[in-house]
Amino acid sequence: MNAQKPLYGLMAEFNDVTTLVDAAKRTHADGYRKVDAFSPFPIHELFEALELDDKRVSRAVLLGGIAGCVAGFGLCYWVSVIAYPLNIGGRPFNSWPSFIPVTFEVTILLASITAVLTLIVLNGFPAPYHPVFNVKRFAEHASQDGLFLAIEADDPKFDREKTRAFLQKLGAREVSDIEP
Amino acid sequence: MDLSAIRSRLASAEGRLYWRSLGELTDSAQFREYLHREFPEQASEWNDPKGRREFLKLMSASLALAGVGACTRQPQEQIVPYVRQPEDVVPGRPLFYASAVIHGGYAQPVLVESHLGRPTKIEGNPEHPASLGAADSFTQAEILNLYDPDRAKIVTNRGEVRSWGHFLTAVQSALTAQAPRGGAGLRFLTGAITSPSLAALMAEILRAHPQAKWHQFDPAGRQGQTGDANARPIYHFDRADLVVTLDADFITCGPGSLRYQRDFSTRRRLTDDRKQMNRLYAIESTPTLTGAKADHRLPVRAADVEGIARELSALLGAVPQGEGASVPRPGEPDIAGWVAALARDLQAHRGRSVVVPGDFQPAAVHQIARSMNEALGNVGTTVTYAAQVEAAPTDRHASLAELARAMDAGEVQVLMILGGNPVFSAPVDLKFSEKMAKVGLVAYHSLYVDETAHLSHWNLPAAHALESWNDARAYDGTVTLTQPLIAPMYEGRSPHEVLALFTPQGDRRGMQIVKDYWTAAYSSGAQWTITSPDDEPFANADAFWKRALHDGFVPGTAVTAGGPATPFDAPSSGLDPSRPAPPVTGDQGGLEIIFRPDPTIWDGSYANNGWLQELPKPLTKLTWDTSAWISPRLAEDRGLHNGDVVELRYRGNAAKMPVWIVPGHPPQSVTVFFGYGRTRAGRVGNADETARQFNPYLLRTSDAPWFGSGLEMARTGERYLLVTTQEHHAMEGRVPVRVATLEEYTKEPAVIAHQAHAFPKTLTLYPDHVYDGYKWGMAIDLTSCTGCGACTTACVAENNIPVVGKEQVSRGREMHWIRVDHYFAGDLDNPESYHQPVPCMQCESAPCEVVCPVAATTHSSEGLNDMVYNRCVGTRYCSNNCPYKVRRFNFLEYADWYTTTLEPLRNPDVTVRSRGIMEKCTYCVQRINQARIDAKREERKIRDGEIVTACQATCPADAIVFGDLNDPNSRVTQVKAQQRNYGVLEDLNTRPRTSYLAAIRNPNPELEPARPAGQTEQH
Amino acid sequence: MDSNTVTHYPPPPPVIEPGHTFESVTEKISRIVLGPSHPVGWFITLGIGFLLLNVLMVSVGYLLLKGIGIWGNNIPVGWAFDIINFVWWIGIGHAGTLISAILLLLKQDWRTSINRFAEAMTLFAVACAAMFPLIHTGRPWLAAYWLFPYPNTMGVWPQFRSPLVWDVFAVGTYATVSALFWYTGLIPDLASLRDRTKNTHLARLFGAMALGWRGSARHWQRYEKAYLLLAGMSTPLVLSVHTVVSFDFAVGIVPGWHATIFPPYFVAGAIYAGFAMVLTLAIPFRKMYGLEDFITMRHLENMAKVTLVTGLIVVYGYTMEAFYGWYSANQYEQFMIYNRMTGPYGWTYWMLIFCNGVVPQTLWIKRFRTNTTWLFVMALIVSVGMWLERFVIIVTSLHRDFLPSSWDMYYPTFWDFSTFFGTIGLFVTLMFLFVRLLPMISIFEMRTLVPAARVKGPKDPTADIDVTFGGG
Amino acid sequence: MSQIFHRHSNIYSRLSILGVVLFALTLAGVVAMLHLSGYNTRQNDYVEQPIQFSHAHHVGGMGIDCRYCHTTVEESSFANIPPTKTCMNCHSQIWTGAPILEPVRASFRDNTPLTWTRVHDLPDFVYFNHSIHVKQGVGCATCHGPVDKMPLMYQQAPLTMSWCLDCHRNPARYIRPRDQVFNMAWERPADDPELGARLVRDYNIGSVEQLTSCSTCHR
Repeated sequence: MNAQKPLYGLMAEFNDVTTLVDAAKRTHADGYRKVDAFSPFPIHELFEALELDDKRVSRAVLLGGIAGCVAGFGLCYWVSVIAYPLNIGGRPFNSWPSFIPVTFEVTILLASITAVLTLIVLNGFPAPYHPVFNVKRFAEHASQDGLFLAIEADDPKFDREKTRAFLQKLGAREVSDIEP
Repeated sequence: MDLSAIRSRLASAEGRLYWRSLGELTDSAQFREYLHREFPEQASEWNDPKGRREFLKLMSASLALAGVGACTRQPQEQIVPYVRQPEDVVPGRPLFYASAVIHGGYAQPVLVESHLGRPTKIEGNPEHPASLGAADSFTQAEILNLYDPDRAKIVTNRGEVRSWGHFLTAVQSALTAQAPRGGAGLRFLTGAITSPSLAALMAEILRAHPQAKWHQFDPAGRQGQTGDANARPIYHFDRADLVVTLDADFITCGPGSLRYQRDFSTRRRLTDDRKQMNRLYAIESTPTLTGAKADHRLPVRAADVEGIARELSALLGAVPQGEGASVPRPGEPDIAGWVAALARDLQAHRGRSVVVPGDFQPAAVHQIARSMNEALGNVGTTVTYAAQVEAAPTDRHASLAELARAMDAGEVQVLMILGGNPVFSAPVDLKFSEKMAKVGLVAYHSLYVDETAHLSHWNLPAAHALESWNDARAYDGTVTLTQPLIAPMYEGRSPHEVLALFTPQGDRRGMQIVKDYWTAAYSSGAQWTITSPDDEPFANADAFWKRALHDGFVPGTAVTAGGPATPFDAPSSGLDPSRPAPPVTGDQGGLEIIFRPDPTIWDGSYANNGWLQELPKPLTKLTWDTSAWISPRLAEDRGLHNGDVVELRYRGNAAKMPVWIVPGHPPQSVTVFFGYGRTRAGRVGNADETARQFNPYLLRTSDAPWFGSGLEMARTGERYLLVTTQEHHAMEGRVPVRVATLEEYTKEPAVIAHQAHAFPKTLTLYPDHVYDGYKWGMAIDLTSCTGCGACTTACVAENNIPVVGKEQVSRGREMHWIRVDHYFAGDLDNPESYHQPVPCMQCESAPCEVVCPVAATTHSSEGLNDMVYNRCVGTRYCSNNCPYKVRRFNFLEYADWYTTTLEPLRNPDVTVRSRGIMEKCTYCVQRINQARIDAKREERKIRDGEIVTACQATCPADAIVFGDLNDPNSRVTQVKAQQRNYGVLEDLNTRPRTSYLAAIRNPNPELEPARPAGQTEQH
Repeated sequence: MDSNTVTHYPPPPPVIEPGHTFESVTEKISRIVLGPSHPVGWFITLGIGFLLLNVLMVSVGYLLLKGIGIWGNNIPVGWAFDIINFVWWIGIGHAGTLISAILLLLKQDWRTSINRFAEAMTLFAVACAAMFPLIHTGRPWLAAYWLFPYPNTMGVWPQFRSPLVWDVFAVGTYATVSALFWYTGLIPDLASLRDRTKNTHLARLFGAMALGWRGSARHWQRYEKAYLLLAGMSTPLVLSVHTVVSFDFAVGIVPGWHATIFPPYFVAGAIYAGFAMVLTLAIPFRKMYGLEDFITMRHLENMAKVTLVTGLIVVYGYTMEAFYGWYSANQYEQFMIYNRMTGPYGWTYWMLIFCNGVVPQTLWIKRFRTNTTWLFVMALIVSVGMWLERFVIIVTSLHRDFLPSSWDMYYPTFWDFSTFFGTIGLFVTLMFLFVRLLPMISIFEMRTLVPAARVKGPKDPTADIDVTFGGG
Repeated sequence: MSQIFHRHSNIYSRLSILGVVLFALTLAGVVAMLHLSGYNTRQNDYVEQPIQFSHAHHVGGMGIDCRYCHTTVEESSFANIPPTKTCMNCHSQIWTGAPILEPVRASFRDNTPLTWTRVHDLPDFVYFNHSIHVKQGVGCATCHGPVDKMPLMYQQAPLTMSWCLDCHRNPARYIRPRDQVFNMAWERPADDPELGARLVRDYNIGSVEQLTSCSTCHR
């Protein structure tokens, strides 16, 4: 590589959804892996095109739910039977039917919190700074109406010139460098 | 309200329809008024500047409190030991002293609980024949009077602060001035005096000043009996199978009522082996608790009682001596039949019956009654005519009239008034206060700076009964000693000490006077024959004195046991004692007015007593106000509703009263209760501008103090809010009170059980909780309960229950842990009444506990439904879920933390609850715990009867039984074994530990043919 | 069943007026937040709301100072306005999550333009509601933490058999989850605002809140998963919350409380009240900010239909209560119903029947369904009706329960009313601040409704499904 | 505009979140510690008394029995603070001139009680009863600590509810033979592990359910 200023990757902007999806497909097919598409709203075709299917969120939520269920009932049981058993209106210490509501609520609570936390963690948030924002048009349009496709520099297949040409070929209205 | 509608509803109701107030039978009137009552009510608090300032001042504080209230560190407390500790004092354990409080001149024997020298509670003296452990509300509430911040504290003369020394000099100069005239200008005015030593002092004075006169007045005292020596009846209801009252309320009125009530209920009590009861006929005017208990009640005008009595006596062939003008008797034929049946029943019970004339009926009725008792051979068995217990008994209204005349004629220079507040309570026709102005020196000795004090020159603070020595006699003549529980908190002195100032010996201490009198009496044995209760006689006078003090009374002084009349050897008490009662003036037409002392504040002397003010009055459950009772019929005719203010005009005098419609009230009579309308009672008792007019004394005349005709009643169109603790008087088929006649019950005991559903235990999901060890429970006998309300007062005193005031009661926030519900049944004009004390039921499957989010109410190992005040956050969920609504909530800061004089009153064994906390009956858990600890320390089990709850201890009818349900031999277990035992709302499966014994009536089959079974069914 | 009323409606008019582009949508919504000027109506209403908020603070302060006694509560009526308001607010708080969650799962794309402020409404309603379980206690400064299980030196814990403890958990969970749900939905829009505002500080603020969202496909994929899961969990949650609230009564033994029908009938009531409140808010906002082409007549009509249906369920509930009363052959139940209808508080019962039973029936007629003024009025009437329903259930049942001796009346005081209206002030204030500070309609979800959001190609038939999912 | 955050802001933002969490946890911890601390429970802090009476001297040194002064401990809930008379029993004979005892003599002379500050002070809603604890074999030292080694009296136990419950839930671990109750030096015999259980049986001590019932201590 000749001494140029380092590069995070290349950013191509597209005019409409269809082209973007199509471009994404082809990029992926072409063997690029460190690819990411950007849109102001979710586009399912993109997920398929880039073969994105992260199952970790759902798994985490399941675990969270189970933990909550155990914690919830455990709390009720421990308090009413072990910690300080009291004769409440002649009911048995372990009046399990009365413990169901709390168990249920705690289950939902932990599950939901896990959902949001995993989302944030996996997305690497909070990340107010990101190289892509260095692309002026991206910063101004990605969250409004801009449709972008980015290929990162550390993709093994990445080559400044070839990749730029490749993106242009895909019908990008403009390809720009992403400063790190 | 539309009473005809009620009648039709009652008529249409099959079986016995229970109802409680007319306001409920046709709610409309009440409710329209209520619904139109404008919001916002509490805004007043906001407008009142004080409230607002307080608000701004405390706002920040309270917010801070809200933040850190719970984490603040406990402040350091001081601890102050004795310098020299009396050896019998054990800090942490109360001492009990036998003593007495005086009511209407008579002694009510008591035991006073004292914690480190401060009396905290009054209970009856179990040893004493006049109490047997019971105490009425007045007696118990005396403890609150003791600590009343409004008590008279200092000697004053014309408003200037003076000392007793000053008064003594004043007295002496007055006496020397009187000496030449033999004390002609010297007058004493007292209530009834039964205290021998006090009578002796009075006699001593009258001997020294032969011309001096002693007048007696007591607005509520019974019509003075003619002076003949052995005219005073003492009844023995425990020997009477048939009781007939002639307008007599022996259950709640009169010095003997406690013992009478106990005897009556004993004879009435049903057990599995004893299946018979006494029968009570009540011929009465104003509905009373006695009438409410009656198996047959005949409501008549007070004036007609004499006529009926004569008729009855005629049927019995009894000829009363002194046959007076025959009083016309009511024409209604059914009465004749009723009386005839009664006569037959009486004949059938010769020697086992008793006829009881009312205290407020004229002497003639008493003579007739006596003749009947003689004719029936009751004298000696069910009634004894014994010596007078009051010194120099006289007709008190006449006596006061004489004094008034003398004052008016300027014959009085020195007037010494010992209590009684005549300015407020004297009959209006005497114009007492005006005439008092003509007296040169008026000295007034009283517990309060009241209306009379205001018009007297010298105000002498009285020492409270618990601060002084005394020796009044009980209804049966037993001399009952009063010993001070605490040194006088103010400058108060006892009547003895005041009268002593007028004697030649001059200033003496109360103890000296009383003790000297009795040690002398013991040694001389002249007037009194004092015998030791045990076999071996007393070692000496001192031993006698010690023992008498310990027991609280002087043995062998009961007139029934041959004790003498109270000696009074003086030339004259000022009045010819044999002067007959003035005749009741003949029928003036119009309505009849009946005067009665108020059921809870008596003649007005208890007006400043919050406990008694808030104690619901019998039958109406009204609190904090008086009312004129009228019959539903009269209300119908005049279109009156509860709370309508009427103007009463009677013999040229007028007063206003709010009316209350009372079923069973004689149609053509109006009953007014005097005692309210105080202007200088104190912070609690002072009536506001409106309520001041509601004062029957303004109508009462000395010649007919108890009833008279010629009353005119006109509605003013005004309304007055009367607050009752019970809006609703119908059972709506829920049978909280189960009833059967003796006949029905003996024939088929299951009749009680069949009156409501029972809950099949198989229906419950959970296994029963096992209670080994103690298992506390209570049974309340509705056949015995008379609804007197003493239990409520006892509970208030024992458990530091606050007084909340009229406004809060009107919002339904009264705090009584045990309330006495009352139900009417049957005929609107002459209904049956039932009383039901309702404490916490201590349910085994308590609905309240399950819903408490913080476990502030839980079940103890002995099955108590514990209420943990310090844990309670006050969600009120438990109360919502309590089907008996026995829980009470501190909606505001009800506990008085600021009146310092009230602090010593509190029971140290019970937490004082603060704002925002739920509270309720605990079965007196403090007593249970003490007993358990004592038993453990002595390594034994708690004995049956060792734990006595406050309500049980004081119940004159002995209707409440408490004990261990796991002990097959305990009294409570055996009582609950009866087939008339039932639990209220059992069908909810709350499994109440408190159960009731059904009310069994014993009607005369001739007058009340047995209803077909099933008619008593309530659903 | 809401889905039925909607999908049986061929052919659906557009849920967004034609002619919108990504930019126009974004612009139109974000201008409300970023725009300099603001309608006068907003200032006036906020002012009133703020005034009432102060009334609330005074009322609560006075309450802490004096105690529950300043209210009309008594024995037997231990609960009154306090718990009525609690249940009323909680009920209102149900529409938001319902719209966001249940309608999402039911693929009702019309929810898109109303779910954001419906969720906000939920949060604020729950905030109002959550106050009452605390301040209705006699000693709030203790209740504030004794109701939570935390290790303490007393060794004492909450009593888990008590529905009030269930309430704490249910309402707590509901508040938390709703907040998460709401915030998650906000993230992409915050990003939009971040990149849109000219003000650097604002940009940084929004940026911080957006956590650095950049619309990456990877993120979108996880985002949708998480959002869908949240929706999936909120659905049973939202149903459970009012069920638990209904347990407060159903678990009690008071006649009129102790009924198995309560959970479903409370939930229906909650949705009913919630939609009414959404209408009450949507109609003025729509007018105020000219959002007619986002919140179209179809939205209002659909909401009207949901209101109608849930209304019918509620009426069924009333009928059943009466039927049980009669059928139970239980004297307490029978009297309870009799007393509700003819007792001193009978008028509240009949007013409630009128408000909740009669008035909504007008919605059978399209002319009423499509008349915004009527919808607005009707919604208000329904809110009143729902409040009365709780009054009837709580006060009328309590004031005459088992023993006639303890029967008594309840009269509210000034402070009862001031506290109630105070909470309305709190609600209005928060709501109006919200519409000013955050996008009241989900921008990115609106974008998915723009025709240009559809991918041309063979996959067209399923396009609208994508769109619906795009909605999530 | 383009990039509005510095490239380091990522790390800062993450740290700040971590910081908030840590802060919350620490705060909670501090509050808890404060609540348990002697400051709040008044554990181990000496209080100013009118006379610096030394239990170490009287009990440890002279070997005076607890009950000589605390006379009612066996019969009442309250273990009686001795009246001045009790002090003077001896101090009218010994240390008659000691200036430190002047307050005592003054109190006795002018019949004005001494005012002590409570060291062991339970809240008013707790109804502790000395007599039953003493009877059932709870040693003085069990709650009051080695009084015979305390020159100045201080509260050795936290006196929190859970502290009470420790014993009420498992009395066997704490009680001793009745004759050892007033013995400050008594130690649980190592060779007799069954002692506690046996005493619970012999002294017929209430069931745990009874000992932990609310009304046992609260009314």
